Amino acid sequence: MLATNHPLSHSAQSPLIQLNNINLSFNGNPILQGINLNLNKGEIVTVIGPNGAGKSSLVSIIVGLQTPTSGDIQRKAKLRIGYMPQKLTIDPQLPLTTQRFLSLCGKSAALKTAVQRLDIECLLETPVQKLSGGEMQRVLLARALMSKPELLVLDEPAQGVDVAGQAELYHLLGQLRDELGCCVLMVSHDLHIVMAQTDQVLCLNKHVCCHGAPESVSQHPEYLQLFGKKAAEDIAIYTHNHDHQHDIHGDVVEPGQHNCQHDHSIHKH
Amino acid sequence: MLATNHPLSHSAQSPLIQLNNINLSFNGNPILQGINLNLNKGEIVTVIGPNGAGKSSLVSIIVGLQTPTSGDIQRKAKLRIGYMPQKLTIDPQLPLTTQRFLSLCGKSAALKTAVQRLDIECLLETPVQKLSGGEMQRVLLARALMSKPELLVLDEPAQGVDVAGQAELYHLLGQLRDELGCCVLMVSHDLHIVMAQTDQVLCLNKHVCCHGAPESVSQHPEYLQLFGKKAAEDIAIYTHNHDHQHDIHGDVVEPGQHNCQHDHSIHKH
Amino acid sequence: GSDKALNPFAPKPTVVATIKPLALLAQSIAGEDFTVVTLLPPNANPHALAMTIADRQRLDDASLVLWLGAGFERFLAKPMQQRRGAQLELGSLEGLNWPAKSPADLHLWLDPHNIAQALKAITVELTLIEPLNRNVLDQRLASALRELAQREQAIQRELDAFKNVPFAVSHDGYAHFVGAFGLNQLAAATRLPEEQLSARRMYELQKSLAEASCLVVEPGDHSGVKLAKVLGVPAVEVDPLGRAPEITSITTLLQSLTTGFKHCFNPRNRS
Amino acid sequence: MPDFLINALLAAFAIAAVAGPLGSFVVWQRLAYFGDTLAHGALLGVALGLFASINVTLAIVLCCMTLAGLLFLLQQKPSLGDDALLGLLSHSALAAGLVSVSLMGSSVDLFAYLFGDLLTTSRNDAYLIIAVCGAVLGLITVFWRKLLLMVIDADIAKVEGIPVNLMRILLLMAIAIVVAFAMRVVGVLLITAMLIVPAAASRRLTTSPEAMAAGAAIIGAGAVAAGMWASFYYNTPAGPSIVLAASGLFLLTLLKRRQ
Amino acid sequence: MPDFLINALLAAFAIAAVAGPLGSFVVWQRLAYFGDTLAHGALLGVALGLFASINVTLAIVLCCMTLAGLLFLLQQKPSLGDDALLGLLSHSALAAGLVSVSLMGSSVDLFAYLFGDLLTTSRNDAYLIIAVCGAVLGLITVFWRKLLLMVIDADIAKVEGIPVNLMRILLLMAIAIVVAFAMRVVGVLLITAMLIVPAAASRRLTTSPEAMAAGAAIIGAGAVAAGMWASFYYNTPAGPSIVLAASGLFLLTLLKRRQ
Ligand SMILES: Nc1ncnc2c1ncn2[C@@H]1O[C@H](COP(=O)(O)OP(=O)(O)OP(=O)(O)O)[C@@H](O)[C@H]1O
Ligand SMILES: Nc1ncnc2c1ncn2[C@@H]1O[C@H](COP(=O)(O)OP(=O)(O)OP(=O)(O)O)[C@@H](O)[C@H]1O
Ligand SMILES: [Mg+2]
Ligand SMILES: [Mg+2]
Ligand SMILES: [Zn+2]
Repeated sequence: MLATNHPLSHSAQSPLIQLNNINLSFNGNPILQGINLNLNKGEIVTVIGPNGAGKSSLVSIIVGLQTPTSGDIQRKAKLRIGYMPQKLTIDPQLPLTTQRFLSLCGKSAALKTAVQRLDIECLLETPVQKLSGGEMQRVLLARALMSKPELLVLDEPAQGVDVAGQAELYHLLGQLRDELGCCVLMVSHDLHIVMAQTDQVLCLNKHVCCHGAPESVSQHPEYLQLFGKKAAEDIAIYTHNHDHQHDIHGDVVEPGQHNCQHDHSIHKH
Repeated sequence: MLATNHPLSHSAQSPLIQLNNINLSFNGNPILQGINLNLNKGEIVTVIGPNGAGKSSLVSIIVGLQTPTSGDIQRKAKLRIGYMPQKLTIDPQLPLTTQRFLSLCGKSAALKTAVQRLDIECLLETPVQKLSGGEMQRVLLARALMSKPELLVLDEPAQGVDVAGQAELYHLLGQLRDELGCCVLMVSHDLHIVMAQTDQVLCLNKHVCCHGAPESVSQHPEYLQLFGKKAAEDIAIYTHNHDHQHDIHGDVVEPGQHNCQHDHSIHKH
Repeated sequence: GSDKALNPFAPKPTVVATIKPLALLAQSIAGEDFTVVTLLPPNANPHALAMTIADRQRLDDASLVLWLGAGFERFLAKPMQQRRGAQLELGSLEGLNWPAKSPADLHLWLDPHNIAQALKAITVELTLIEPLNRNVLDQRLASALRELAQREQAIQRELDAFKNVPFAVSHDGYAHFVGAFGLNQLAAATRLPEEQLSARRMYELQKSLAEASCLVVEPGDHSGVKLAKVLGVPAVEVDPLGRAPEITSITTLLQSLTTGFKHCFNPRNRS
Repeated sequence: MPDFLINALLAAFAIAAVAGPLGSFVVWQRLAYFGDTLAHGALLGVALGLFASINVTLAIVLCCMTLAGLLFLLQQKPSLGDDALLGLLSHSALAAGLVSVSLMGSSVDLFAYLFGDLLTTSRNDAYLIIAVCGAVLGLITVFWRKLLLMVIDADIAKVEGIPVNLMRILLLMAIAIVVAFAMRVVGVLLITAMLIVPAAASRRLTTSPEAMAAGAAIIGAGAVAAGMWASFYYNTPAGPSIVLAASGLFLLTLLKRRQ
Repeated sequence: MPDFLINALLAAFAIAAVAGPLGSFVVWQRLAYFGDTLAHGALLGVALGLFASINVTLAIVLCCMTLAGLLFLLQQKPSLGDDALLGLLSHSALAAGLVSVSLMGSSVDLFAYLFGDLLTTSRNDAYLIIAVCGAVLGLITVFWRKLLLMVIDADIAKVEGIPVNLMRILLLMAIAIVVAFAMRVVGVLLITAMLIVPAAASRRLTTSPEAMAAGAAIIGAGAVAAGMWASFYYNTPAGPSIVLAASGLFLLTLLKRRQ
């Protein structure tokens, strides 16, 4: 194992997926730099980070949609992945009810369970293209579940889901991990929930800022730089008290260059 | 004025937009029922409600994209509306940098201000289609600002925006209201911020459950039914303690029919 | 003016004929005194030709353009409208024979009478271009007409025996020949190669062609061959354009048509 | 019934049957232009076939499959829409065909190849069409689920282990083969129209992909019957009459208000 | 230079100039099929024009504008993609044209009307083309910003007070008119290809809509020059040579790796 000094690689069994020194760049712009990551059974791993940090790109690499510019990926043989992309647009010319959409990827028994779990019985007859933003997220999650994945990858699953739904969604992810013993990898901006429901947090900003259990991450200096001290303490955003230290966070872009990752310096106080 | 008994119609000046008894249905399914709403200068009005409640539909009606099935809308003459839709897909065949995209709708001075405000200088050369989810939201907001709108309408503006960005976004909306004296109407699922930053809250679930100042709304029985008692108290979602009262909230769909609005009964406890 | 400058190696005036039969007509009068050029490649479709710049230049350089009419060489309709130099549109000559059944058919070089008219008109035009050669041209005309008359009689004799043998054609390009020699054409499947058949027409064709000896098709007319197969009559290729290289005069072209039709009429001649 | 009518109906019904499902994919994947592109490619195929003196049908099939391959390759560069790519290929193929005909002083009227005629279908032609259509229909049925998942979202399908690229090329090749074979027998207009029009009509009536495909096949068959009847009754050309009948059926579906 | 060459170049450059911006919109709005549809519609126009004995050019223009209007109306029902709608219209128009010719027993070969030839352009034709192209170019320039906002997102544009439907119909009509007039003069192939191919090539080189439109016009003009030269040098037909030259330029842009 190359990444032996990696806090996420603590598990004894061989990991589902192992990323070694992954780099990705578009047209010479580095998007991801030197990422090492192991995903193990039964873990919930959350990727957090500012907009444009490369979270979706990392997810694409993990599920195999994007080829990294350099680096090495090892997947368990015949790994079953359930994937829920950040956004999905289905051609309106395809007549497709939610029921049929779901039934395409599994048996009717699995469908029934998933539908009940996510409480979407009443959407079954709706054309998928007509679902509202949050409804679509639920359906996509149901779909990802049906295939009984070993690795469930979700890119901002709670986006557009209503307050109550969010809580249940995260609750559900925890249940699933316990039942299926699968690994859940998700991207989220919702620090509250992340900290409460996650086993491992990966704080990303092109490179891996810090990773580990939520408690340890929330004490990490780079985390504090990215999200502000106060946020780390009470994770209450609206009382967020700005700490101007974070304007240059230890980013590994070309040194000397202004780092342009929206270090939330909008409100100049 | 028809809606005199309406708590939002308190302002002395004539409202920017006045909705009277708006109904909307698709193929006979009621989506919105009997909505009355006045929007006044200098107000921040937030629409909350579960997925599929018709929030986006209401916004479409207000900006004039959707014609209601019945009801009456009165707009101030020559009302300048800034609009930021829930999602936007731009044809990848259109070569368009963010700079050019913004410059299409205003003078370069306005552009400069908006760009600085939202801290998106470094995105100016990126093709708009390549922006990450949260970056796009910032750019769209900048765009909506540039036209110096009298009414700024945002459908889930914080969707996909990172933690720090969210706080600043709401902060910025408050500033704008003060500076431009415009009315801000937004849809949001983020009860924390909504309660902290909003003048008026409209809780929607096909019909208007309740409306008024955040404090009053958060005591309203229908609100409690929709979002749970605990949420109203500390607005902390992950500690949400389920109250099964909400399974039938006073919805005006055909009586006797099971109400299918995902009353977050996913985790059957 | 500039035409000569672009084409300094052509001391002789040129006659541009659109298709080979017209070139043969022109050649029999022009002899060595003119350069006769055929515009269309041997087998191009006159209905949908895309000209090259050289083609276009040849048109402009020509002392005389010989063509049939806008209904045949459609690509020439506009250039001929604008043309200031001499042109001879054979389709608009006076005193032509037109077949009763398809009065607009422009394959008019298949009728000896029309050939004679055309030869006379060509002689007039060429004389206008080279007045000094009047005598030579007149002599060539006279001998051409003589040869034509002889050939016409010979063909008449050859075809007499088959006057009543019924046959059909795939597309209506032989009407002038059929009319001139009194042949028994039952039907033409279509007026134009691109035209598609209706089920009714097909049904009628099948009934009326029951006793037809063959279906005459042009070389390369695959739809005609297929049609013959479906109708259950043999297809016989007859080439009204005289594409074969051994056809070097209008009389040999008429003779080859005769041979072709005899193949149709006489089952022993068919393989 | 006269033989020619039986042959024509056999061929037309076979085409309607396969054009239903195949055309549904054409509509979903926005490949409506593909038929025309293939027709133009056929022109080039004829020219090259004559040049290389190989069987013309073979040359057409090869050329159409090459076009399908080219489209697949160009689709990998996502900066252009499918319709623009197809337009590009279509016009380039047509221009190349015209130029090579002109350079070779070719001896065939290429346009004749494009205007096959349904009514001159021979029994052997009909059998050929039935065989090709049957084979393609079988292929589509076997891979239906995978094709559908690809249509819904290529990314998700890929993650779930579906060979998306293989499915895509399969679909393009299936269309290319059906069009190439059917074109010479029944004409370009009929085959390309049968791909689009019944599927478009069926879209408005159905709520599942399978129903849309089957509905398109049925509407296509209905159009064949109605068009043939009209061709007999009103003495109109058979192929265009069938196409008009299909368009008429589409217009009827516009009356349906819902959805 | 001979007169016919001057006329041809005048017409071709005018078409390249307007086809650049117009073609960019065609690519952005996924209307690549529209040119072919209009060509087929022209066939119907000729048939109806002969039937009603009105001027054929007028009949073609009217028919093309009707098709543009129909497309606009059908676009309002969003359940079908633009390409399928265009395919539907295209095939229906062609079939209707063929049937009406057959019913009228008309004596003209309609296809002839579709095969204009660049080299037969008269001076008056060239002036007509220049006038039409100039007018359309002017219109596009005047409404450029509004058209662009419509392309980016029709909803936002509508909210910001841009008459989206008007812009959409303006665009469709502009294309219809340019194609209808240019078609009879320079041929269908040339005008429809010039709309798509240079715009597609320009897309790969530029980073702003204006640059793409201007680049497309320049690439089109380059293709005209190169194609004419090739037509002279290799003795190939002029129209197809220009189209092939444009395709060649597109292939060159594929070499550019970035973006
Ligand atoms: N195909 C591409 N070409 C060029 N740049 C790209 C491409 N895809 C992504 N990027 C850039 O890479 C960066 C990371 O994008 P990514 O979508 O991974 O961010 P993210 O962390 O998911 O952000 P968000 O929280 O907003 O979803 C962004 O700056 C984006 O502009
Ligand atoms: N064009 C349409 N045809 C049929 N039903 C529709 C249409 N548009 C919306 N709906 C339905 O109307 C309901 C309300 O949709 P809307 O998008 O307004 O919800 P929302 O409150 O914005 O939800 P979310 O929070 O998920 O964005 C949904 O159930 C949706 O399925
Ligand atoms: Mg992302
Ligand atoms: Mg919404
Ligand atoms: Zn509950």
